Amino acid sequence: MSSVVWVRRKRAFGKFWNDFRKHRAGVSGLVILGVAVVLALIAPLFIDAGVTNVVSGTGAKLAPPSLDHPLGTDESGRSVLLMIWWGSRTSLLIGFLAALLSMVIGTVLGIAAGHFRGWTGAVILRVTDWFLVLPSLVTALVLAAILGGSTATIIVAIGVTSWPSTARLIRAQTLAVEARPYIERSLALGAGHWHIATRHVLPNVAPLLLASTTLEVASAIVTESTLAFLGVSANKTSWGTMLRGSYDWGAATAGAWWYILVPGLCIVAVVMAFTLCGRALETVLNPRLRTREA
Amino acid sequence: MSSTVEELEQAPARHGLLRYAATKAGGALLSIAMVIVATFFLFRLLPGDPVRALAQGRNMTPEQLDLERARLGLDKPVPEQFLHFIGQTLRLDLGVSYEYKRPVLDLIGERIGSTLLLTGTALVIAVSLGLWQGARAGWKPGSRFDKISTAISLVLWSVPTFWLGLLLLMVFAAGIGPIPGIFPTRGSSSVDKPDGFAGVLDVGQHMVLPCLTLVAVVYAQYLLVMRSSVIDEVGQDYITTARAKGLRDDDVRRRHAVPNALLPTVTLVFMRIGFVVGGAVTVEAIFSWPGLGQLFYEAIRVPDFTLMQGTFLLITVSVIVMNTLADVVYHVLDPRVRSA
Amino acid sequence: AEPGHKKVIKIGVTQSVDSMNPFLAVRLVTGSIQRLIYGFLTVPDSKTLQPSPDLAESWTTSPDGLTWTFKIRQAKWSDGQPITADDAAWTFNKMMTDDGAKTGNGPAVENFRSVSANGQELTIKLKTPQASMLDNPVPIMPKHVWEKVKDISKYDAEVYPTVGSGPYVAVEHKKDQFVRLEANPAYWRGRPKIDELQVIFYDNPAASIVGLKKGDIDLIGRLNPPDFESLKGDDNIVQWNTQGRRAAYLQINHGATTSDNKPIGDGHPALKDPRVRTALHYAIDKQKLVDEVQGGLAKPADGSIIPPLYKDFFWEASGAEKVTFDLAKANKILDDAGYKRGPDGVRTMPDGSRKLQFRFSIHTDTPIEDKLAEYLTGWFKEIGVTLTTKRLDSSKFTEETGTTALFDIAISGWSVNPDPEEVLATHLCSRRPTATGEGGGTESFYCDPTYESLYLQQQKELDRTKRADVIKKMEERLYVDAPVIALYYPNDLEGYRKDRIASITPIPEDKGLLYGGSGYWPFYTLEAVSTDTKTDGGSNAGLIAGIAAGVVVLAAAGFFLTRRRRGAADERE
Amino acid sequence: MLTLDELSVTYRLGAAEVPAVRGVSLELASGEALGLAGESGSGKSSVALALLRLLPRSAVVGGRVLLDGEDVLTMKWGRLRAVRWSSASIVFQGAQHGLNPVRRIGDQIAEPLQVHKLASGAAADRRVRELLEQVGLPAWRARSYPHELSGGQRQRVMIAMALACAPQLIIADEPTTALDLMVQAQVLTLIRQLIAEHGISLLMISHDLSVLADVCDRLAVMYAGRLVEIGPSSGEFKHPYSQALAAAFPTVGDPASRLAPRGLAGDPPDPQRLPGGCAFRPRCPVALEECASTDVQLLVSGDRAAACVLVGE
Amino acid sequence: MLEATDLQVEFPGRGGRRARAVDGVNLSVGAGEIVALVGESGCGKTTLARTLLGLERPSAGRIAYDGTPLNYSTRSLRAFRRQVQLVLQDPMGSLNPRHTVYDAVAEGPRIHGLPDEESVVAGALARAGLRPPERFFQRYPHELSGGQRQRVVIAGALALEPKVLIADEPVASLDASVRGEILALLLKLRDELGLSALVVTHDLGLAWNIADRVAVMYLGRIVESGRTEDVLTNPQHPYTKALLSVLPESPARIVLTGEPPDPTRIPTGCRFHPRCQLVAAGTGADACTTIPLPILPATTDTQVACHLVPAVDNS
Ligand SMILES: Nc1ncnc2c1ncn2[C@@H]1O[C@H](COP(=O)(O)OP(=O)(O)OP(=O)(O)O)[C@@H](O)[C@H]1O
Ligand SMILES: Nc1ncnc2c1ncn2[C@@H]1O[C@H](COP(=O)(O)OP(=O)(O)OP(=O)(O)O)[C@@H](O)[C@H]1O
Ligand SMILES: [Mg+2]
Ligand SMILES: [Mg+2]
Repeated sequence: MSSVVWVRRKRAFGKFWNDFRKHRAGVSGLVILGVAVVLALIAPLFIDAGVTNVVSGTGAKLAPPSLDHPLGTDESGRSVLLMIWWGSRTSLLIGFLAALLSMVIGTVLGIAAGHFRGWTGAVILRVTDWFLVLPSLVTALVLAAILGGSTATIIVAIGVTSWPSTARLIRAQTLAVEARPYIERSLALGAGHWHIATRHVLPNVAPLLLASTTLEVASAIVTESTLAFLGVSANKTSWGTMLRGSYDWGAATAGAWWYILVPGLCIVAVVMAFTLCGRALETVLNPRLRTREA
Repeated sequence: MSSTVEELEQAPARHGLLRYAATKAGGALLSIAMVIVATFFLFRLLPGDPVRALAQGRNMTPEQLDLERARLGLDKPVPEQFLHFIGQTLRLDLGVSYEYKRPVLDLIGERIGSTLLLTGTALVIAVSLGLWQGARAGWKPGSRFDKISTAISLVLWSVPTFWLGLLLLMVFAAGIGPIPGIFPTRGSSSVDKPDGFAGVLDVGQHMVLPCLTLVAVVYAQYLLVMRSSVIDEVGQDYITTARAKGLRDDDVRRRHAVPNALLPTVTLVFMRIGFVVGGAVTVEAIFSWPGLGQLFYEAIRVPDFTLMQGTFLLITVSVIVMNTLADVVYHVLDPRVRSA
Repeated sequence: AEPGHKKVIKIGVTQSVDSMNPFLAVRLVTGSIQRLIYGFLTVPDSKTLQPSPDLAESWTTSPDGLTWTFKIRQAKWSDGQPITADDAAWTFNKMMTDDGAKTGNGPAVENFRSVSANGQELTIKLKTPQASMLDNPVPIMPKHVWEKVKDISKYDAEVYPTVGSGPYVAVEHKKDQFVRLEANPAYWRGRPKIDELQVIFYDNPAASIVGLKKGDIDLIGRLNPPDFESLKGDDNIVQWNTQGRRAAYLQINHGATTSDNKPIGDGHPALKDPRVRTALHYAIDKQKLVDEVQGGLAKPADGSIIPPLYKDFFWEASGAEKVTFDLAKANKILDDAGYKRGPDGVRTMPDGSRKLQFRFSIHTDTPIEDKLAEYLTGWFKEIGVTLTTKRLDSSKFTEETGTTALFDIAISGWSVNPDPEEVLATHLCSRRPTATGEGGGTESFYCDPTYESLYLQQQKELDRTKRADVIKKMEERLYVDAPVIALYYPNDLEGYRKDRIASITPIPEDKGLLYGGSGYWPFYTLEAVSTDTKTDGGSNAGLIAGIAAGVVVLAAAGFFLTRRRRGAADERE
Repeated sequence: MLTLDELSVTYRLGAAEVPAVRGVSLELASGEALGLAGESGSGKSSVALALLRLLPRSAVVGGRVLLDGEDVLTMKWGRLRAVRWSSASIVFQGAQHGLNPVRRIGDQIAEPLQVHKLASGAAADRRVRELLEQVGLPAWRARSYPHELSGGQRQRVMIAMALACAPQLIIADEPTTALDLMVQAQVLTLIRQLIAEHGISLLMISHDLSVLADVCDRLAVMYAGRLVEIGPSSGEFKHPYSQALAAAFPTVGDPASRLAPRGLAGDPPDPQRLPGGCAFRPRCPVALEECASTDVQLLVSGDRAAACVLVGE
Repeated sequence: MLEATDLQVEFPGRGGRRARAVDGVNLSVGAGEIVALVGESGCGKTTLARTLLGLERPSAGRIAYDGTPLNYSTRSLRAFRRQVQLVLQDPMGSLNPRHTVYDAVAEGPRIHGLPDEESVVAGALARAGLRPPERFFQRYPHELSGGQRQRVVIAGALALEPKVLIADEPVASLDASVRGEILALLLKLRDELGLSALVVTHDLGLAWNIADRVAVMYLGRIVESGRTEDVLTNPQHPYTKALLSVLPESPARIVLTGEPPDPTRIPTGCRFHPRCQLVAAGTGADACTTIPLPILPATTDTQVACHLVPAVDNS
């Protein structure tokens, strides 16, 4: 029977993929994303952190793109291309981990707030709402400034300030799911809190969660770059710190457009890829949107 | 039924709004209280000795440092400092800036105007443009207008504010190639700002780029939100009814779809104000706009303990207040919840 | 000058004014502006940088060096009131008696016993002799205006025009935006040649460069190398590159102690050994640092903490003492001292207890320091020393490297005034933190009897040449003992528009500084190109163009949309 | 007055096509009430929406819809807008959704008057009051919002709205579904009374044959996008599907149905996967072999016509 | 089997008023008996059904199963729910769209830790008329027709081998042609397994189709109950009369005016009097507006709560 299950899963995935494939933008986002992630993962096979070492810069300072340095060099003669490549690891790592953190907090609190109707839910909701209205960038800025800007603290700062919208979404979904008659049926069958939360609510919010996490990664990457730009991040090379570098080293006034444009465009491309993917996932996976489209 | 019955039925509704507003206000007060408490402890976590940081490498004797510490009330035990802080905050006294040696409230007061001008203008433009375009896009999803709008907003949404600001500065203030740098490089007005209308123009000219930056990023969100909100309405039966009545397509959209779609957006519009404020920090830094964001950023860089605390408090509290207002406004606007 | 043909010069700065009250202000930019508004007792000579008369026409010292008498110049405040010794006495006494007034320049009156005035004669009695008396940084304030202020510590001094005795009067200050100064017609040296000086604040350094290139501003100082480089090739701009006031050095935790000689902090024991410090010194290629980190815009430091700008006081190593980049020698020193390399190539303490693994504390958000760290790491690796970089935000940095001594090696530096006493004092025993771990202001936790006695000697020595000799000995001591290792002296980098500024005199006149210099000379002697008019025409043209473009775009969009609408109306719903 | 000629509606769902209505022809005389029955998904609403070209863009409509001799499907948009509501108006199924939740019902009733320039200002107000009273609601209700009304009241408002422009034809798409028994009776009474008074033609759609039989003169039954039977509301059904549908609603007190619920075996057809031949064949209790191949058209037998081979015999 | 005594359920309503959705109900379902609970929308049918299952706590009164009163501890509730099961109106909604048919039916056995899950599931599906059961195991709800879904829901309930089935509008959302099949299934289960059932409906035809007894509810109270034939062919209570009269076939309609009443404001006296056609026609008695009626006992005999109906001889 398990093989049947497997075939079923495969078919379900096939159907999902068929739906997803129809979103051309989503697919192109996925492709960009896939390329970015794969490149980031295989980077250590080709280069190491050495490319971000100022001493090892081989080119001239702020040299325009050439055969040796296809995307030009930075203020220390390091190849912008290689730094972008290596820096993608930090940017993506921060994006993913911050989104993961925010998703975990958001999911747990969101489900709890939706599931427990009494004061537990009310208190969680209050706290969520409170966090929700905190201007998140400003709060992240303060947190990063206070905790010091290591990669871990940046992740925490972003994660801790961005979960409320996830929690809100999950709570709304939880409420929607719990209003469905099958919850009533499950209760009538004798189900408890844990059963309802894990068997019914979680699987039903999971797809949306996936979509919203994808969007969350996008905004985490942007936030990281903003924090880096505002100088609270003492990070290893990331796209944000590269932009900060280009700013500090006067790339703009020196006409080193490659140094400003490339990291920025990378951010835009990857963030957009995540966004497109997330939106496509949302339309494919969100039953409400799906029926609208039908 | 007679009209007395109607009054009977409406009385509790009005009562309901008041009660709702009161509940919301209570909630907001609670939130503000939480912010105040959280702020205090958050800033006590700051590494380093604020007084030493203040000295900024200038040489100070231990006596001087003690003096300074006493002046800032940092020599007292934490609970006492806490009580003092609460009392002070409740008296709307945000303390004295370490760096500027002036009451934080004064410093904020001097800069809040320019921030309001910038963010207010940006918000008005972003909201009106975003909502208008979102409504049109959502009305005919898949149309060319929709595709272009969505594409633009997705790109803008993905662009880091500061980067966009820098690019705009480099292109339109510095000038590149054939593009003349017609916009100023800094500030909210010229040093020799003329009086009268010319002065208004001067400020306007200074505002173009920072405003554009803020608008670009924020409006995309409004557009997307409004778009999906309108798409939600398009399938509704009352829209079909309106069309069946013989209304023109535009009228159906304007009179039926948009007013309904606007309701859920109200809350989101306000919710995003926090985002505008966040964006203002970077935009003000890039365009040297003399506002709160810049003050806050400076406070973080110094770091100026009280100033950071005060601006953070103010920003947060104002966002909370705005959100509460939004809730109440929503309540007034939507007849369904109004009398519920 | 006729209205509309005012000669205006605009200076760009990247720091905003913290307070217009000189008793409170601490920022550099504010100090520069005060220099233009208020008179001081003395001013560095524009050629030699030696103290020369400013508000004090002349002065005498008692033989024990404890009583100074200044003769205050017969001049007028900008509001027409006469300047008397009473103004100066009031200023100093205020600072001595009112804690609130100490914020800005408190330490300058620390050594004062009493200050009194008699007509134009000002008498200052000191607690101990002080050779640097003539470099007093306190602006003299008009008593008749300021004595009305109730609480100095809360006074923002935003009253215009200011009453001062310098070449300019502040007439307007917009917070975080600009300060507008007008020529002071009553200035005792005579009215400056331009009518108005604007100090314009940029939060974004890149924008200030753009501003200079565009002509929004006419002069900008304190540039960093890349921005300076980017001015190259602009025919209208003069790149001003001269010796600077600053020395950049490493601070080495050579066994930090408190002022009661108790060890403090967690410095690496190997650094207590002067041979290790010297070896490190040999392992630094200063020229390479200058080229790579400073873009060639600095001078490698073959001396100590006083830069060559101050010719009188600068000391340069020579002969056997002179340390030049030599990794072999560094290795040899360490080998000889018994620090053997382990299997991983890293040396250990002679007793084998610890590896030579040092932390290098730098600030967050400073690419120059990052880069420096990478180079040092590279070279130190060659001599079997591991260096790991530790980035700290500024308050934490100040605490760890100045009070708690939780560091091994840290980046450091100091901008030196014409009188070097302040920087010399940062290496005194007394500057170490107290037993309770407070206060101080040490830059090295240094406490060396030789250095101490030399310091006392130069303090009393009123003869400039003799004093300079003593000071050079102190520098030599620092060089050899190496509690700090000077790396280089960054150049002063500035830029100005020659189509706007006809002439400007640096200080010192020979290869000196403009904005970054001491005293008001550059901005007093400044001359504007005479074809000056208000630049409004240009910017208005831009505005009009912009508005026109906007209108065209809107009209086009509107036309397009209405057409579409009309078209769509009868087509399909 | 209304003639449907081979009306077809096909929804495009990406690559797939959903033939929701497959060639429906019928006529509705002036002043007549016609009931259209059929179970969910049989295409009833699609027919109703096609009459005024209100279908979503994904729908392809074929055939002709003649309203007073004019083909609605080929009309200019301007003309169509003029026809909408003034010649034919619609009462939708879900009254809670057919009204704009944020506008006062008075405004909504007056809206068609203004759009068709029939009345404005005070005149429109007067007309709104009049209409509300006609459907048995107090005039002050004009100032209420939809949510302040009960389901039955909202349905009355929808009816008042439909009457606003005094159309010759009212299409009522399941006007009583989701309403309570008693409220349903109230609304039906109102509809009956109004068409009798105003001589309006009525096309009423429902899945409940008994309700239709009660109000309408003639009944049409749809199955899988086709008309399978049309005839006077009184009398026996000929088509086995119509018969089964009728049997599904037992008469209380009829001993035959006591403790003997009756229904059809099998599932309603999926319009995307219709069997060949007679679409009803898989569920038909009396199917013949030939049903698998012949796609039976309406066969007239007396005053009724049914699409079943058995009818011809 | 299942018996409710003086049951009362309250909800916090608007403006602090409490809505008494169920306001004193005595009802029993005997072994192998099908009882229909009819009444118009909002009269409290669903609330009563939910309360009988222990999904809602009554504010007064009690529920007993086989004579033992219902205990609201988690354990005993769970045990109780093996005996009494629920079938809801909307089969699509009652099935988690992400669970296969197998998962849906196995959910109960899993919660209760029943052994031999697969055969239980197969058996339940077969009994609910989905044969062969294996063919349906891996299907998702959206791949089933409405009738099949409702059968799956019933199978899910049957998997726990309950004694009582509470069905809340079991066919209301099904196509007309399919409802007969489901009702037939309920009858068959009663006959084969001796299952008792409480069927909640507003459809009198349905009651006539399958119920042994009918209870007519109005505003939280049962106003008339008794054998189906008695109640539906010879209604006593004016409300029941009106309900039956608006059925399309009936000759003379009594259309009640006004809206379904509001459980937050229960009228004094007979709760039906504001809409009662007899009172409106002036044939009511003073008692109708002033004297509250007693709660009908849980007997199986025909009984009516009306001041104007002479008490039926209960002997
Ligand atoms: N917008 C649409 N897009 C695609 N298919 C549709 C659309 N609207 C209806 N359909 C399909 O067309 C068929 C007929 O639908 P229609 O709404 O006309 O049925 P109906 O008889 O009114 O049903 P009900 O009784 O449920 O209202 C159904 O199979 C339905 O799924
Ligand atoms: N959870 C709840 N909170 C508050 N009020 C409720 C709740 N559930 C039901 N009610 C109220 O109790 C009354 C009875 O509701 P119930 O759902 O039992 O009626 P019903 O007879 O099942 O109606 P329907 O036929 O419409 O399903 C209604 O007035 C309803 O508004
Ligand atoms: Mg329909
Ligand atoms: Mg119910």
